Amino acid sequence: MPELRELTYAEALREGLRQLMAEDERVFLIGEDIGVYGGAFGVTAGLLDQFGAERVIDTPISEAGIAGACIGAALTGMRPVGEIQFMDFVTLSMEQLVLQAAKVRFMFGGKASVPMVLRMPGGSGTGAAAQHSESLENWFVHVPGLKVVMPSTPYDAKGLIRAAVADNNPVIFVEHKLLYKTKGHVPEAPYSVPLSQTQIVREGTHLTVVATSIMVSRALQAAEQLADEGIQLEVIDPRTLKPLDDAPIIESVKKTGRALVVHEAVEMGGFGGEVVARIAASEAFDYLEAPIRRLAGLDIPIPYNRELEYHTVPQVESIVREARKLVKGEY
Amino acid sequence: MPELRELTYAEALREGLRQLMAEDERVFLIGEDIGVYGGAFGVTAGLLDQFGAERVIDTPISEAGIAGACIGAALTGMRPVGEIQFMDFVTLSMEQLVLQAAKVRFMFGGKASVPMVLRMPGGSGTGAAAQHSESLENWFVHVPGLKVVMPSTPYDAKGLIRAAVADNNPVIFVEHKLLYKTKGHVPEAPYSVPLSQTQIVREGTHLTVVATSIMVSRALQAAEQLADEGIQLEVIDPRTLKPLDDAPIIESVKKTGRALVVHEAVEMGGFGGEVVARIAASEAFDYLEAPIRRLAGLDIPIPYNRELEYHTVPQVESIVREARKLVKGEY
Amino acid sequence: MMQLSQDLIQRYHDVIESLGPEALKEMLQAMHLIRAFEERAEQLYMLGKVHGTMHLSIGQEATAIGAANAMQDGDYLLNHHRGHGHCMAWGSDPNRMMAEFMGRETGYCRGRGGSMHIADVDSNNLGANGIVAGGIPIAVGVGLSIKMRRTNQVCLVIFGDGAANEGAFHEALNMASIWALPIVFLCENNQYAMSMPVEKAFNIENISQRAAAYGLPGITVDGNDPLAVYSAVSEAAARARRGEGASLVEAKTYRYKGHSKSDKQAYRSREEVRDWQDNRDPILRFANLLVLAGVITEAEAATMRDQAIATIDEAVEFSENSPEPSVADILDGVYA
Amino acid sequence: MMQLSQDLIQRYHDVIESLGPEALKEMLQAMHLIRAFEERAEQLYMLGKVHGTMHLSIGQEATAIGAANAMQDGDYLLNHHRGHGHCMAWGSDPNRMMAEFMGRETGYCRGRGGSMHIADVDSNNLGANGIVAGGIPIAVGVGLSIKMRRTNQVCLVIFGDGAANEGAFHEALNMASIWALPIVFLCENNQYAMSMPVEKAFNIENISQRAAAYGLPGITVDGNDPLAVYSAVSEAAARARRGEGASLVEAKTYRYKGHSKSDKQAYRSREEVRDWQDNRDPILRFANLLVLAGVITEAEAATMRDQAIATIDEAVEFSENSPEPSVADILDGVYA
Ligand SMILES: Cc1ncc(C[n+]2csc(CCOP(=O)(O)OP(=O)(O)O)c2C)c(N)n1
Ligand SMILES: Cc1ncc(C[n+]2csc(CCOP(=O)(O)OP(=O)(O)O)c2C)c(N)n1
Ligand SMILES: [Mg+2]
Ligand SMILES: [Mg+2]
Repeated sequence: MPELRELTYAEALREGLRQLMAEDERVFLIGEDIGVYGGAFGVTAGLLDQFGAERVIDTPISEAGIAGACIGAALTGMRPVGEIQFMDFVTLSMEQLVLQAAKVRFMFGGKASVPMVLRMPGGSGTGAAAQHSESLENWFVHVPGLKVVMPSTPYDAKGLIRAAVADNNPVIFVEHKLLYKTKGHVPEAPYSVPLSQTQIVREGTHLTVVATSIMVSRALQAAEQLADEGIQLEVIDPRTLKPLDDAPIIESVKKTGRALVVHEAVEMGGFGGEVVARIAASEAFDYLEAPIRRLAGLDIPIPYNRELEYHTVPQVESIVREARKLVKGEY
Repeated sequence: MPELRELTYAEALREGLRQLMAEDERVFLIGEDIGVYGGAFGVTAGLLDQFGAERVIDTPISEAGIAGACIGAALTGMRPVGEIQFMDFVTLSMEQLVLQAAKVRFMFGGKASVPMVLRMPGGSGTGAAAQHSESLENWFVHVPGLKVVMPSTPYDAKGLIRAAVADNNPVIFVEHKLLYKTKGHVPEAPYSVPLSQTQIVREGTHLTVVATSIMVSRALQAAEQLADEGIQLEVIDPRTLKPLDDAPIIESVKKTGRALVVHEAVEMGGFGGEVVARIAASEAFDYLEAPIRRLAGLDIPIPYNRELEYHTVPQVESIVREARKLVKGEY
Repeated sequence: MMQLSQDLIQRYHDVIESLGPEALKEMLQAMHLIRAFEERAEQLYMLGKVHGTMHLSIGQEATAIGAANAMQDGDYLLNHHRGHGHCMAWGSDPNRMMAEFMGRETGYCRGRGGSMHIADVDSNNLGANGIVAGGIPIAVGVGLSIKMRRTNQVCLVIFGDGAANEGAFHEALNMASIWALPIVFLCENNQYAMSMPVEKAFNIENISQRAAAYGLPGITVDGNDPLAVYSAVSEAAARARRGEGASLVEAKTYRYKGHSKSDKQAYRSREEVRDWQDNRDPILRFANLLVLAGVITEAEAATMRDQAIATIDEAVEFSENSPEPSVADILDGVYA
Repeated sequence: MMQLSQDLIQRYHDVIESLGPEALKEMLQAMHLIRAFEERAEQLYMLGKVHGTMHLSIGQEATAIGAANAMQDGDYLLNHHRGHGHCMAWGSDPNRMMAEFMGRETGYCRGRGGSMHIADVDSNNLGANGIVAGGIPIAVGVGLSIKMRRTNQVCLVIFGDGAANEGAFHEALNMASIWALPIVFLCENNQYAMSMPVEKAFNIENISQRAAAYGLPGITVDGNDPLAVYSAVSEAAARARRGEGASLVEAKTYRYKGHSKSDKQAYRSREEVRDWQDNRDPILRFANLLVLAGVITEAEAATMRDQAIATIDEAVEFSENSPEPSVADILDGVYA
């Protein structure tokens, strides 16, 4: 068997962007320090050299302006890919994204479209503290007109960025700082991973674990550990949070009778509630053998101290613990 | 029996604010057009005359500035009550509210406090269309460090504004445009309705309906109608969404075996998911006789056309319909 | 009729010559049409035939007309909540505008947008905006796109005095400047942002002074004079088309009506309003000018208002005969 | 040692006189302390003893020291991500700063905040800020509160050149101006916002020119000269204390190190950095000045660095002997 080509998540994104830009002149990048600096996490490194300053645009520190620039360009025939340096800073772009990008099409009676992608890294784990570690994806899930994508692997990162850029709607593309250096198989030829296609990452029979972003690999590690105990987790990665393809989740819970939703974002008011509510309202309800549980970020800002930071969000151990409890009925 | 004194929701808020300002020099109001104009919905009418321009501060159209002004004043000994003219515009204040107000205390090791209240009217029903009808409360529910209050009656409005101003944390105080003119009993003497105290508004045995803001009165009307059919709804108003007092909800579901969560905000990613998840994870799970359902806003921006607008969010009829289905097992 | 000095006419000589009589007449006619539209809109509102709110630009017609006429086919427009005049001046069909105002399926936005969101993407009118300053950052993207597509277009973005205190104004003007984008920022200073007078919201004389903070040219003109607005916007657009970048034009004008439906106007005196109406009305002044300059006769001037009203009568009829959107289609048009 | 003309000394005569030798010596000593702190911070980072990131202000010590010394007891400070120097100049305890940097329970923020969030509320240091321009609107509230409480305080808010392009800057300066708030806005222009040079981010010569857009006074000074910064901030603070409102001071300086831990600095040349280090170093220059002015001897100057390093050694020892926060307390301090 030939060896599979591996790339990091950051490289996979870069390759995806490079291919898109080479194919389509309408695609351009805009954000803070994405040019000569290559982006705070290096995703756009080298693209300035290849495509020039007109297509890899460094901006002043003006996050509302960046969002607006994407919207205006998208409305007039371009396909912008914006970058918000840390997801936290998108708090400064909310008006443009939520009241403009998301609504323009509907408000104009379906007569305009805003084909833009806004990339942003979320998540904790780098000691960047409370203002550089947000996981705000559920805000966007709550906004009609937006799509929300959250790749968990290099393969999906490359395939989803392509699908996101091809989509004619504003897509919030949430990356994770800790994933950038993770490696995985990535084919060189361009490919799309369709939006709104939930993936069963691991099959199992005892408990359905719905996990997003960095939590997918942690859930898989937890599944490995629990397999030794004879507990088989089915791990599901929605990949696109909005619109959500919930059928595979419902089917899975019908099979396992148990569900645990795992994400890094704060539990209260988070995406986990949406998944739980979909399950609890569905025909899977009749198959439930245990309460549906969430395992997610504590209701505190992300602390600086490494040990506190670690304990603020789900880790492999805590997933193992929660999953075991659910399967064994020890709740 | 003496006749009960009635005020509108807007008057109740005004009376609450007036009493607070008269008692405590540290309390002041700041926002757009709150002075001579009296606020877009008239809540602050007359307060400029009584307290002067230094304590009823009209601002330029600068929503980030308004939030910042509240934070800085709160950090240095004042008790600001800010107004965001329509909840939609708080999209421009998110950085200050989420990355500053909510986190400052924690980031500083618990050594600062931000006793501020930010009032804002949400909701549709006035034909104001997509950019003036948002219901974004769940965004704030998702943010550690904030409290979120959402009164549904004049009585609660007056009592909760007092508790919110007395609280030493940043409180997002969500009003509803359609409630401003609704009337109810409001005692003249100052009183507090404690934060985080869920209220059972109507007792019933067949179905627990958790409703917020304008949906409380719609749920009560639905309950009246269904009572004629022999269906008894238990209607619960959390009043404070964060921190959420969920015990009465869980208890109620243990009694009724069924739950429906009703809010105006878009269903997907909304507060309903949180409530469902709390129920589905709790000991009430074992008592459930039916799937837990949500009835909430459609996943579309609020349309301008009156008829479309009406059908975008739950109404009495749709609550009746959903509740009946759940009780009768017709889902 | 008001008096107008020969002197003033002299000053306008060039621009009158360059526009020519037909265009001038059309401009006046269009100003009447805007006013007739909005007077009818107010009436319909009073009669309970529309729901929601509206922001009338009665008294500000000169800015809309002067600016739109300075732009070329293919240029882009972004405007704001007080935008009926801007849309109409851009050439929007009164029928479809009125239908939108009345929430009908035949409206520009199929009744989904209403007064604050009228857009006509086919004519590059990218829409009114319910959010103060909401369109300003979008203009940056339009400007970038024009540059990248190497067309010869210009983007006109119109906003109020109040909008100039939003952070978005700042970010956008700076970006437009450093990238030399083809944008005309037009600030329609009507003296108030809702109840906030410019004197209280700004500690400077003219909002156009802010241009210097970004290294942009800024100019303040009489916003009640369509030719002054036309000249300033033409120059700014020409500069943009030459690749020299953005400009900030401030047009000082005045709104006669309340901010929106429910404004008691306690923040200003009746005398102040009357003074503007009586002494600086843009329609009267412009009609006067055209008569004195021999472009139209007094008799012609006298019929224009009626003509406008007739057009609006038709628009109302069209709208009232138009269907409401169907609830069955409620989910339409959210996603492309 | 660099040469410094008698001429320049003459220019400083007044300010040197007014500060007096003790204060001047302390200022120089404090500059050494800031540098020693940050050099050690970098080392600790390299050794893997700290987690997260940090933003070093090495090369910018004069701005911090000049500004802090111009303020009075009871005044407020808000600063930014590159804030070690500002905090230290404000009088923060190096032990507790270092403990915070190292994430210990004895740190100013009990290890919850880290490098970007050091605050000392007891001394009215309302904190560094991880968000560019995040502290600027907060200053408006502090200013309002001072006015309402009728104290004689002033709020100093420090931010970078990059922050001046955020919308928050715009909204806040305008509010401060129209309400005549007692605020000194100090823009520490170190030539870059991460990789973005000011020449590309601004189309104006000096950021202080922006003050005029709000009707505020604006001045640009040499940010590598603590006395120039001291003078400008003193004047601005005095104006604020007299009730005349806010000012914008721009201090031009330069950062020697990368933006944060992982900066390859491809956006500037080594020569450029070396030029600033060799010819405009704020510590060398100030030491030189004080020697030439007879305030300290060369021998004294020579020991100051060692003294600073000794203090920092102690701070590291203090921190390393301090406990980590306990996971049992993880939920503490979110709500009051
Ligand atoms: C971000 C935002 N803040 C507040 C409002 C409410 N509002 C609508 S129009 C308006 C006044 C706008 O003033 P100006 O920009 O001068 O325009 P004008 O109404 O005078 O034409 C206000 C406060 C809004 N729509 N958007
Ligand atoms: C709102 C926001 N956008 C972006 C960043 C990322 N970031 C941190 S510091 C910085 C550069 C700041 O430049 P400047 O204001 O000049 O301060 P300096 O770092 O030069 O001291 C950037 C882009 C941030 N922290 N906050
Ligand atoms: Mg105005
Ligand atoms: Mg800088």
